[in-house]
Amino acid sequence: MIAEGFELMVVGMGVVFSFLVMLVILMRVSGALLNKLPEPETAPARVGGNGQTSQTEQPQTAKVAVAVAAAYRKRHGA
Amino acid sequence: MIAEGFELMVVGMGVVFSFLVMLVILMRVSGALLNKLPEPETAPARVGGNGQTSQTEQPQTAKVAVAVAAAYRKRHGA
Amino acid sequence: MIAEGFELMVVGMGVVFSFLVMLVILMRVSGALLNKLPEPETAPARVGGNGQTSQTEQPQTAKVAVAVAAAYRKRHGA
Amino acid sequence: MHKYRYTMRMKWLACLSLAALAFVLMPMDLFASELSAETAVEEKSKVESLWQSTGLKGFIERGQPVVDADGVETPGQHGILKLVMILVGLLLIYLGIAKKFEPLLLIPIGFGGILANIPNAGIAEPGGFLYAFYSSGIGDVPIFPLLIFLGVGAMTDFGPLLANPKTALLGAAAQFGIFTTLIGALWLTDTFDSINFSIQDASAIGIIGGADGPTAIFLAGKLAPDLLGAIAVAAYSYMALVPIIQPPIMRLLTTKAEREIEMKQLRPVRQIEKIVFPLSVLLLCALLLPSATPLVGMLMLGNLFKECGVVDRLSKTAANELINIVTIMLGLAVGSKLQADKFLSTETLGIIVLGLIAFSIGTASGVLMAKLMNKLAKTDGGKINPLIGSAGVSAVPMAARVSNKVGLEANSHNYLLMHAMGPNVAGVIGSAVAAGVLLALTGGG
Amino acid sequence: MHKYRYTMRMKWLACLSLAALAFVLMPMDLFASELSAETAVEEKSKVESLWQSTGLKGFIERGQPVVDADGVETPGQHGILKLVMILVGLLLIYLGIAKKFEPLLLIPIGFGGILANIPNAGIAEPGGFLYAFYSSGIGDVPIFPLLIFLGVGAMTDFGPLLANPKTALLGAAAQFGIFTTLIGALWLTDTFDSINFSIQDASAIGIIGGADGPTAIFLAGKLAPDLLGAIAVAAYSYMALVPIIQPPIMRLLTTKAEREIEMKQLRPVRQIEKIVFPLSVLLLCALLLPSATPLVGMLMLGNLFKECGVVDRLSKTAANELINIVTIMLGLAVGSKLQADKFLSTETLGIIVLGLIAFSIGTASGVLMAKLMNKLAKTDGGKINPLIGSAGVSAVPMAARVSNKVGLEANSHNYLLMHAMGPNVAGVIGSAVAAGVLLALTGGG
Amino acid sequence: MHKYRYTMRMKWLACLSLAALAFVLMPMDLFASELSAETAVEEKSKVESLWQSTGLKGFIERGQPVVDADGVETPGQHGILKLVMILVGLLLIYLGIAKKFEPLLLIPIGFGGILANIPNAGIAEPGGFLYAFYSSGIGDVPIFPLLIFLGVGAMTDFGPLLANPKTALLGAAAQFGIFTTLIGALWLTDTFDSINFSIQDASAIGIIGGADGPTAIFLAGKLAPDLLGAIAVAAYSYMALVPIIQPPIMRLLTTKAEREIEMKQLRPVRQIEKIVFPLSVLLLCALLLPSATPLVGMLMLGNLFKECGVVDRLSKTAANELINIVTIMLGLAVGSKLQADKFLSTETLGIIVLGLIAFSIGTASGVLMAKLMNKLAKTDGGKINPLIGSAGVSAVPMAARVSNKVGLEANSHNYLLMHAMGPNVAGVIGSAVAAGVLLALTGGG
Ligand code: NA
Ligand code: NA
Ligand code: NA
Repeated sequence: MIAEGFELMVVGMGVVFSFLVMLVILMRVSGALLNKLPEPETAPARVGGNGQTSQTEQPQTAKVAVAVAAAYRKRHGA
Repeated sequence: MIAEGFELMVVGMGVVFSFLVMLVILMRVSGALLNKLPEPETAPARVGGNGQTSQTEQPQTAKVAVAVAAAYRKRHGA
Repeated sequence: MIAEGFELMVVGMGVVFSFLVMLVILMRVSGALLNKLPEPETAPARVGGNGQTSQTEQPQTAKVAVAVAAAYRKRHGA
Repeated sequence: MHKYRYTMRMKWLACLSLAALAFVLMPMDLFASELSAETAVEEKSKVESLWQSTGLKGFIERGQPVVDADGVETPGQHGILKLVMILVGLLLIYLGIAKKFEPLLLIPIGFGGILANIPNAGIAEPGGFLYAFYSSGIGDVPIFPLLIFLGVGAMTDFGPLLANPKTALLGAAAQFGIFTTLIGALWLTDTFDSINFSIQDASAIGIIGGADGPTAIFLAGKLAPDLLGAIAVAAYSYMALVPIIQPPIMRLLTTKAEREIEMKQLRPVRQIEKIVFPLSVLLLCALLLPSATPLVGMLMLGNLFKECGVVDRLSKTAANELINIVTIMLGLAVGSKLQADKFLSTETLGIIVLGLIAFSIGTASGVLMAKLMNKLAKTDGGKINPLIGSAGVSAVPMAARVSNKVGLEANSHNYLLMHAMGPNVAGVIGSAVAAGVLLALTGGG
Repeated sequence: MHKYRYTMRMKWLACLSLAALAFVLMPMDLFASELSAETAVEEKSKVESLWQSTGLKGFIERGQPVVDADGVETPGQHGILKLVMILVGLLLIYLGIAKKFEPLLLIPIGFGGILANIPNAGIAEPGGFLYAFYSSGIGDVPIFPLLIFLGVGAMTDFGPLLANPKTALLGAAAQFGIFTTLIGALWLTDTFDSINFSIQDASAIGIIGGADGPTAIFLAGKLAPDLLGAIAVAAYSYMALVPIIQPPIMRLLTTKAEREIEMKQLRPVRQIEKIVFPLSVLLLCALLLPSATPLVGMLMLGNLFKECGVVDRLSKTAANELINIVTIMLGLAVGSKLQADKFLSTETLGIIVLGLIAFSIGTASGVLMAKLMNKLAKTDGGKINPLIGSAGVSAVPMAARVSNKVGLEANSHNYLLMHAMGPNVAGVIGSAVAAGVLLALTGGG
Repeated sequence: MHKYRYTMRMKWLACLSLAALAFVLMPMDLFASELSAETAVEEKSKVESLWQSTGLKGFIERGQPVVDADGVETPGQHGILKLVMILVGLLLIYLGIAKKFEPLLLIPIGFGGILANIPNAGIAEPGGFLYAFYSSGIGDVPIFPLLIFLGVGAMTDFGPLLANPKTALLGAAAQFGIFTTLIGALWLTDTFDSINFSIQDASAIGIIGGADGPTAIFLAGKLAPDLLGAIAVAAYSYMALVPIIQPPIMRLLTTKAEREIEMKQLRPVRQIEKIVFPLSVLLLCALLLPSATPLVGMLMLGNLFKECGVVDRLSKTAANELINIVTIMLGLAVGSKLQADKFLSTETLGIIVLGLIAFSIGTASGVLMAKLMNKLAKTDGGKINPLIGSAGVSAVPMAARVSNKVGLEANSHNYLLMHAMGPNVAGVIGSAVAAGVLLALTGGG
């Protein structure tokens, strides 16, 4: 059974190394390609992390706020 | 089978309309009745939404605070 | 069946009382023993409750902060 | 003028409504004939089959007759009873919202009760989602009450009990209500032909006197699932009624002098005591009463999370999001047991009466035990105010607040709240232990 | 220079990669012979069996041929189709991230679709975890869509509908898209040999026109589980496309004068009305259409939590943590139905075309209903802007925002958002009712 | 004086305790005779049956003898072993609280271990709630470890790895500990009669060397459920002991000059790279090793949630409430596998020894790989500090902190933390891949 263990070791470490070597290549290639893209303008200050509000929501929240403000103006004016 | 589809459409739209028409009536009737109730005094500023603390808790929290305050006074006085 | 009910009452209340009497003894004994221990220095202000950050995290967070600070210094210096 | 316009609109809407109904009823003639001609077998038209499935029809007709093994046919239950149960559900929701009776539980239970009694929906039958909630969270394994207990443990401070351990005895005495009620349930069975409680049923009913919702649901789910709805509703209702039930009993059994007794300030309790406590309770329970260890264990695990200071993220989640999620599902699952055929029986009346007796006797026992302890006490300094005895029934923290309130009436400088928290939390342990005894002695058969 | 170093490194890595592969392939000779000598039976070597299990092999070969009851052998599906479905999954994720198309749903659905199509992994087969998510949350009992509805209810304000009840009729009219699409699906079945929709399938496809994700998943899970993936993807995609689909239809069917109609300020709505509303809707649904009560009931329970003001901790948990957790699991479970053999068929094309028609007809019906109501209105003051009719399809709150936006184009002081929220939330109830009708009439058989 | 009063009270309490016990024992005579007279069959009295069910009795007696298929009777396990396991549980809780050893896991595991070993409670047997947690979350489908991985993904920043991709090779090398330990386990089986590990057991033991809790639980749940308790305890314990195990090995294998190597500042990584990364890893895994896709997939889904920026509410829930809830349940479920009959065996000793070896070899391999890479590097600028090699074992973020700490000892201006995070997160992927290989090669049979 120890023979089988050695076989598992050889195949296993081979796969682990193959996988991570290919991952290294993938990271290098995609990094090189992606860094050729122009800098996005919409999210300049984004550093990563979860701290900010969803970007989807903001413009529409703004619109809602404008609509609500208008509604209030109208009611208090009338 | 298309005949059955038409039948489903007629019955289905009928039920959907009946349901929502009855809902309109229900809203009007209950709105008329409920707006005859006197304004509640306990929650005058309530606008809707989830932002406030549970009203159940407040008076009792106050009592607890009084009790804790008294306990502290006692200990530090003694 | 009412006889069985009385038996249940006698045994049940007996067990409940035994349990809580033993618990009283346990609390007194362990309280006496534990209060002989020296006061811990690391958590002097601990009163109970959930409000504070995990103590595990703090020193290591500090280390991380130092490392990050150093990294920034290095980048902006270079 | 406004009134006129309003009436016009109502008329318009009524017309529209009639038109819509006509729109529905129309195809009955158009298609029913056509289809029957086409298929030559008696096929119900869409409208006919839709009418068969409405709740309206379910409310005004009897259900299918039930034929038992001997071929005896019992007529089906009348649909109007389901409507009665829906009104009961609305009442529970009303009590929760308007009267603030345990709203976190009574609103989901009441809503679940409504859903469970909607005819032809089968929400509480196998395949329905309330049935799935019940069977996976209470029926098969009582995971919901145990997770609630985990959260309760993470919210409970056993400090007042640790500072004054002997008040635990009050939490023991107050469980007397459980066992007297058990006997009461058996007596009702012997006395009335229409009431038939087994020893398991009686045990589950008695636990209402423990004044602890999750414990009652845990035990009823194991011993008397058919009565679970009534037992849970009674337990939470009387817990909400503690400020009304307890004060008269407390005043009756104590003198003004006793109510005025001031108790000495509780000593501070160290963190290490609070950490050792949950583990001690668990081990004691493991030694004496393994059948109570699921309940006591989860309560103590939650408390250990809270007190140990190194797993605050688990403690906060157990006391907030997890308990909230489980409360919603538990309430709905309990509501699924408010089905008319189970709930509307003489037995439910018996449960409601017995539950009130259980709470009253528990309250009285706690107060009397406090008086007995005062009798036996050597010195005056160690005397306890018997008003904190009533807090031994559990119903945390309502019962402790009642002790405080009645105490303030007698002596406006006498804050008993913290002193009453000791027996109050001991009562939770006490009723879990009582549940364990009942399970060990009647659950095996 | 930098470039040179980079090339050097790439070469070095390539060498390493080859070495690693050699390291893997080496034992094929070393051990395979040894083992076969040892065991004398044909045992596959480790490397051989690993190769058999790779996705690469799965993508380039046909699956096992299927033999049916008559002994007729159908060749297995080609693995490349799984790769196509993985690309579809990536497309959904791309649309979610880059185009913000319902990202909360399309990202988990797309990711689940990728996982479900990985060869030899069996993640969406019995025993796999996506299968477990699907069967426990959608397939056996539709708990996930119901819990989503609970959260939606806890986030929805029915105030605009209560302030202007008649806009509910717009939410009814917009469901017309559901039923025309149903007929369309049946017509496709009659017309094309490669498309075979049963009446249940057609109903589930029609519900895409309801523009409500949980309702579509609920109904498809019950009536047409095999089509659930395509239906859910179509529903969420078109909901995201509402700002593109609706405006041309709205402009086509209305005159500039109609688009400029200003609506009068909504009256304030009292809390008691908001509390009574969810209970009224539930009772109405129980009376008329029990099959819709699971959906309508959970929506209304969430709303009752929100409005009653005494269970804020349940309301917040339902609208945040619980809905988030369930969204992740629901998305993955729906993704598990994007398996190549189910999804890549002419029927999916049909579903996508029909879904677009459903949205368009729903939009048009809503607008036309508004125009009809204006025709029937006695006074000018009660006139409604027909642009809010399109919001009746549901797709909350996107459709209401579209009404607002198109309205602002015509009259830059005309904020229709709050007025459009009335038909919008009525549309949610309307499509749940439509789902109930379809379930009642086609689900039993 | 105080002491005197204290002693008096203790006596009073002891009296009360005796009285209470008498109260319990009394009915043994009273009722036992009465009942046996009544029923004429040998019925155990309540007290007798309660005594039979106590934990005390369970701890001092042997369990039921086991009779196997051949009629050979093995004597039951002595109850005292359960008590030993309860002490083990307490030890784990002590290590969690006092020594801060992975308290989030070790406290629930230890508590679950106590619950699982309470005699006559059956909490970890079919019907018990720990059994339900285990079977529904780990045993049938490994949902708990996968959801933990989702949360881990939502908390992990792969930026340092993307900034310096070649450090991924360190995360590959450190998995060498897994496979040497596997061989070690097989060697123990060949050498000692009392140790019998199948090839599946050996694989599950080896994965301890992956230094990743969810991966170890995932694999052990599939390949060796009986050893799961010991494997999980070993994995989390050694992960907590990383600051003690690793530094001596790191110092032994490196020169002071090597430890002083300063690494150049990591380049900033753009968001688009961070979004593409999880999808790339998933696709690579789908191509090469489908059996690893559940683990790798959920890790990458969590990471995609975190990085894509449009589903923050899912990302936060996955990284907070969801992972907390699952951690509690996972810990208890793992604890249910600490039953005395499974845990107290020579095999557990073997697992503990092998786990330590696994960690040590993994650490050494990582450091040596870093040295090898330095040998092969063309320029000095690209040299890496071999201390970050040890971080390749995973144990995020403890191992990276250890690298940083040992580095600071050699060069007090050399902050390696961010550099070590690269191999550290690569190690998580590496051990998931290793688990996939082991599952693919030994799981099928
Ligand atoms: Na109690
Ligand atoms: Na709709
Ligand atoms: Na690892």
